[in-house]
Amino acid sequence: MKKLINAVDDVVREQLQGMAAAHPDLVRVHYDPRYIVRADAPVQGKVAVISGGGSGHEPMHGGFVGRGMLDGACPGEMFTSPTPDQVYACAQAVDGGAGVLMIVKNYTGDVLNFETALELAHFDGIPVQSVLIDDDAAVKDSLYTAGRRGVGATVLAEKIVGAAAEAGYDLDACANLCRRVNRYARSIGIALTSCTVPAAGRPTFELGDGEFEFGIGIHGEPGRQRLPMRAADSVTEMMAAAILDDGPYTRTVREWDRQAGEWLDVTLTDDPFQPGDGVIAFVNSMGGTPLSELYIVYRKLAEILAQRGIRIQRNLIGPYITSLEMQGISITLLKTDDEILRLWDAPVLTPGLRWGM
Amino acid sequence: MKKLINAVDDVVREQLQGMAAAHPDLVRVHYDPRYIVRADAPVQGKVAVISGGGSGHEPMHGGFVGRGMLDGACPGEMFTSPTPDQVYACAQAVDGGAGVLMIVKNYTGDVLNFETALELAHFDGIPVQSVLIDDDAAVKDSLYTAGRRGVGATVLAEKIVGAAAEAGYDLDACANLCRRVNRYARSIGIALTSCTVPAAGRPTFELGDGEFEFGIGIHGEPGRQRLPMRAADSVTEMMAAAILDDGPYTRTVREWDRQAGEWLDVTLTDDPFQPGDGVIAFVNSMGGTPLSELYIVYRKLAEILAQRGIRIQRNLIGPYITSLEMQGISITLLKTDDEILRLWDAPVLTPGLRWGM
Amino acid sequence: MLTKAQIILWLENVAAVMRQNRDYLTGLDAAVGDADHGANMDRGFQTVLQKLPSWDGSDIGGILKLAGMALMSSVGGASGPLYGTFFMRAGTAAAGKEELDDDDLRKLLAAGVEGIVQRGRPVLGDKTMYDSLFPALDALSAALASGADTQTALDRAVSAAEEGMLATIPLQARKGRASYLGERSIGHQDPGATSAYLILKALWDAAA
Amino acid sequence: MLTKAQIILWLENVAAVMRQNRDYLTGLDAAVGDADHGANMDRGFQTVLQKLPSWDGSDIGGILKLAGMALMSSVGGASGPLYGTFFMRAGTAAAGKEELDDDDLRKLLAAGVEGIVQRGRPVLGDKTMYDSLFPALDALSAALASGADTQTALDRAVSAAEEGMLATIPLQARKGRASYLGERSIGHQDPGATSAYLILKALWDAAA
Ligand SMILES: Nc1ncnc2c1ncn2[C@@H]1O[C@H](COP(=O)(O)OP(=O)(O)O)[C@@H](O)[C@H]1O
Ligand SMILES: Nc1ncnc2c1ncn2[C@@H]1O[C@H](COP(=O)(O)OP(=O)(O)O)[C@@H](O)[C@H]1O
Ligand SMILES: [Mg+2]
Ligand SMILES: [Mg+2]
Ligand SMILES: [Mg+2]
Ligand SMILES: [Mg+2]
Repeated sequence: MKKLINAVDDVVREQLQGMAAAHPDLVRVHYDPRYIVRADAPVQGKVAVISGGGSGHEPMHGGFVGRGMLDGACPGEMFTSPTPDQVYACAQAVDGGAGVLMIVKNYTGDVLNFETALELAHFDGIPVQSVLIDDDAAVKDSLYTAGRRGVGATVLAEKIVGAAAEAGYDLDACANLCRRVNRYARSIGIALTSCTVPAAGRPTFELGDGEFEFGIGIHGEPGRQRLPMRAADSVTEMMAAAILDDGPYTRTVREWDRQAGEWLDVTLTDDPFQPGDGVIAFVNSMGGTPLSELYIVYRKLAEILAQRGIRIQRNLIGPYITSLEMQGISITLLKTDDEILRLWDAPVLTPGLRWGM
Repeated sequence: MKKLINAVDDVVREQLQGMAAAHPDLVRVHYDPRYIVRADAPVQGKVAVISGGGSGHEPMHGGFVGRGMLDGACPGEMFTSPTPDQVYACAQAVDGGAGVLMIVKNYTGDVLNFETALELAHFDGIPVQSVLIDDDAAVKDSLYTAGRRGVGATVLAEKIVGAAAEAGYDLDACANLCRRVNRYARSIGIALTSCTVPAAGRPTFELGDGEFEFGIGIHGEPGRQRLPMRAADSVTEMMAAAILDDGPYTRTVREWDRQAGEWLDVTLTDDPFQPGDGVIAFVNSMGGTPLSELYIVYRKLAEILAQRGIRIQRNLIGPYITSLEMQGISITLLKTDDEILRLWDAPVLTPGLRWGM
Repeated sequence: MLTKAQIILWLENVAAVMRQNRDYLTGLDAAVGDADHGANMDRGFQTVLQKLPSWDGSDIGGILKLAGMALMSSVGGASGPLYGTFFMRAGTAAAGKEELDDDDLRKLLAAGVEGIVQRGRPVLGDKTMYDSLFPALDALSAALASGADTQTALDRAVSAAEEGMLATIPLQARKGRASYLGERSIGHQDPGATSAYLILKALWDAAA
Repeated sequence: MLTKAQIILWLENVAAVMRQNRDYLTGLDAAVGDADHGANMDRGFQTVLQKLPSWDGSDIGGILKLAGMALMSSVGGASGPLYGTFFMRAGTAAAGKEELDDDDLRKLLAAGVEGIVQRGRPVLGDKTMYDSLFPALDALSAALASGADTQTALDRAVSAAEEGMLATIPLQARKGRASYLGERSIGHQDPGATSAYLILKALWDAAA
């Protein structure tokens, strides 16, 4: 393993110290328990949006803390979801009286830890909601799996819902918008190489020179299938098909009933993409894939979407939700509407995403 | 070699097509010869700033075309400087009457091709100037080498001089400012892995698991020294020392005499950094190093600079001048003054760098 | 019969065992997950180990509850809340006890396993820690019902856990991260089922 | 004496040789540079090869000049302007010629090499293409002066170029990209000195 790190156990803390040193105008870092909040948190009267998850996906989530996006982020250990006390303390630190929305990626670890934190915050009198992001079309069913993983849509949801909170939406409106963004989004990821978790010291899996992994998540784990390597255009076609040919997706998730103070099982169905849809197209590097290759893929993706009668209205291209130094990419498509587009275009000022200010 | 590409010969063209598809509001791409210009080029009455060099350094340079930065960029083949006809055609396309400034990285290939292009443009009646960027402190002397390479300072110079041109500076003022930025900047780079040039098909060099290259350029070439791998803090100390303990640097460069229409040999000396200096600190990924490691390095760099009495006034952290998928980083320090800071903070809107709009 | 000292020894044993098996568990997790289960468990039980001396004044219930809270706030991942809940619920079931008779022990383990079921909703055969824990609890209850002593009952439980753990190998995962691999999860032993077996084995050691 | 057909054959030969040696030259450049010299030369001379038929109406000077311009606008890197200048200057020196006598040949090569010196300012021993070209030109001039025929003179030139090329191995580079390696450039043959040797050898072949 060759990395620019010091002791393996210090990796997460030291990168937070670097962030704190680099962006004191944007964020404040709390170390025990670990969380990152906007420099001006809590913002009185504004819904606070927080998220979190394992480290190793930088700039997500800490890099998205700032004006117009997240109020707080809770970084766990490398690829390990944060603990309830982190999330609970973060919620307390950002609540400005209008409540806290937790954006949670659908992994068993994230779900369980955030659920516990939400209960703690709720019984503390903080109005809380949580929304699960589960956009990974690589996972076919939810009956025989833990359900679709939360991947690229998380970045888009944090931007859009963050803008809504900044614009004064109340807690339920933010939660409903976030659910809609999740319902409108699907993703697929591939890997050309594994990554090395510092504590493990060697690559999580080995891939031959002539192979790639199709349908990976964001934790350096192997994907659904190992396939012979092919040209970029062909990989892009497979990925686009996995998203566009994906049928309705139905699953049961636990949603928090704020009035009753309990979890309810809710069954949701997402509809497939349709010709005529407008989308935000997000081509993401898993860390080690250079920008030039993302553009090669984007070029083909734009061609395919045009053929399918789907209009790209906005795009985001770069390393935003990564798996350390893994070579690979993910594609996320998010169906838009006027409200989503307006909130996407709204100013954002964070270490990892910035426009309009 | 495993890359998300199609035919090796199509890599550069296809990435340009992707850029054109992704950012039609910001840039226009011309394919034969290859260059990228601002969507609204030529901007009448404004000095046009152009640059260029081999491909493989994305987002540099094409990603820095847009408002407040470059008017044009000329991408060569992978790691190969562009040809004179590209640069000449680009200069013609962006000239809005106030002349064209060429920002040239000091590599024999870039220098020779840009020199020829400049002559062509000059004898065509376009007011032209060129400034060499040579900030790489890894190169010790200029007598026994081709002189210091142009590396990280290029990004900073393009931003700052681009802002000056946008603010109405004339050609000579832009050129003088660019020379000052270059004089104020020093860089150093290291690599943990090589990269693979698509046409070559295998890594340019092999590095053992326990080694790293110190003093690399940006073309995937081996560095000045191969050293046993060490902790991030120690690597950062070595890099900071290479910049801060570097003495005055003297070299002779060819500068264009616009009146006489000929090249003059000019001898320049850069002064070392001093306690009390304010700087822009730029921690750059060579492509494959994740953001988290950049923050670990930034953390230590901030500590070292504080000890040395040097104030970080701004920073830039991320992959901005890369070598394909190489794992490694570079550090650039640029001494500031009020004018440089003001121009740094000015709005910029390009595919690769954006703030204030 | 188990004393408070033995319960403390149990937790100390688990910490030692997780340290020893850190790379082993992480290796199992690399095959079907994200290569952190060993690091997670080690971090959690080192935290428990560090805090243990300060819980000296507490009874068995209190100690187990504090251990659960320590795991909850240091492990993270899926296993953190699950094992955290296990020990917290076990602690609640043993509230006020300075020593445990056989029925206390059974209730304590049953409450812990029930907590995992409520949080994670595992079903037998999902290829999770539950595949070790459920047969272990079942074997222990059966042994005690048939008049076996503590040590024998625990012995049966550990054997059942080991069998359950090995039985996860041919299974296709339906819960947790491994479920994303689909058929590719077949042929690998579940990391959580392995750590659960190690935890029970550490209890057997402490009881000896 | 060289005919226009032989000059055309020369350029065709170079194109074939660069294609054959593409990986070899790139390999040399990987060791001390940026692994593109083979790709650069191949791209350049394939462009020349493609355009050659359309230059049929030109004299030798015109053909060489057009070849230089084609290299200039297709090779890039350091070698592009240098070889581009070489052929453009050679063309200027041969302006109007439909065939070349020995002195024309010497002048043409001298003008080409002089162009490289003006652009790149190489000095003998800098470890560049000049280390092949200078001794080759010197040997050719000496041979012709001592009354040798074209083929013999070219033979001497090619031998001198080869020696010059091999002599770059122990040198520390002082020009171009290899100079950044400092002492680490020692022990490697210069890619440009190698392509220069190949170009001269292709001329010898065409003249045979
Ligand atoms: N829903 C669940 N119910 C019970 N156990 C589960 C569940 N999901 C995962 N597990 C257990 O957790 C283990 C993984 O733990 P760990 O690697 O620490 O967390 P993560 O999967 O978040 O990285 C699995 O091997 C499995 O035994
Ligand atoms: N200043 C110079 N004068 C003469 N030849 C040079 C000079 N600089 C470089 N060269 C030659 O150019 C060769 C490298 O060419 P190439 O690899 O195509 O370009 P680049 O170095 O830009 O990648 C070197 O091997 C050397 O022979
Ligand atoms: Mg994990
Ligand atoms: Mg080159
Ligand atoms: Mg795991
Ligand atoms: Mg080269």
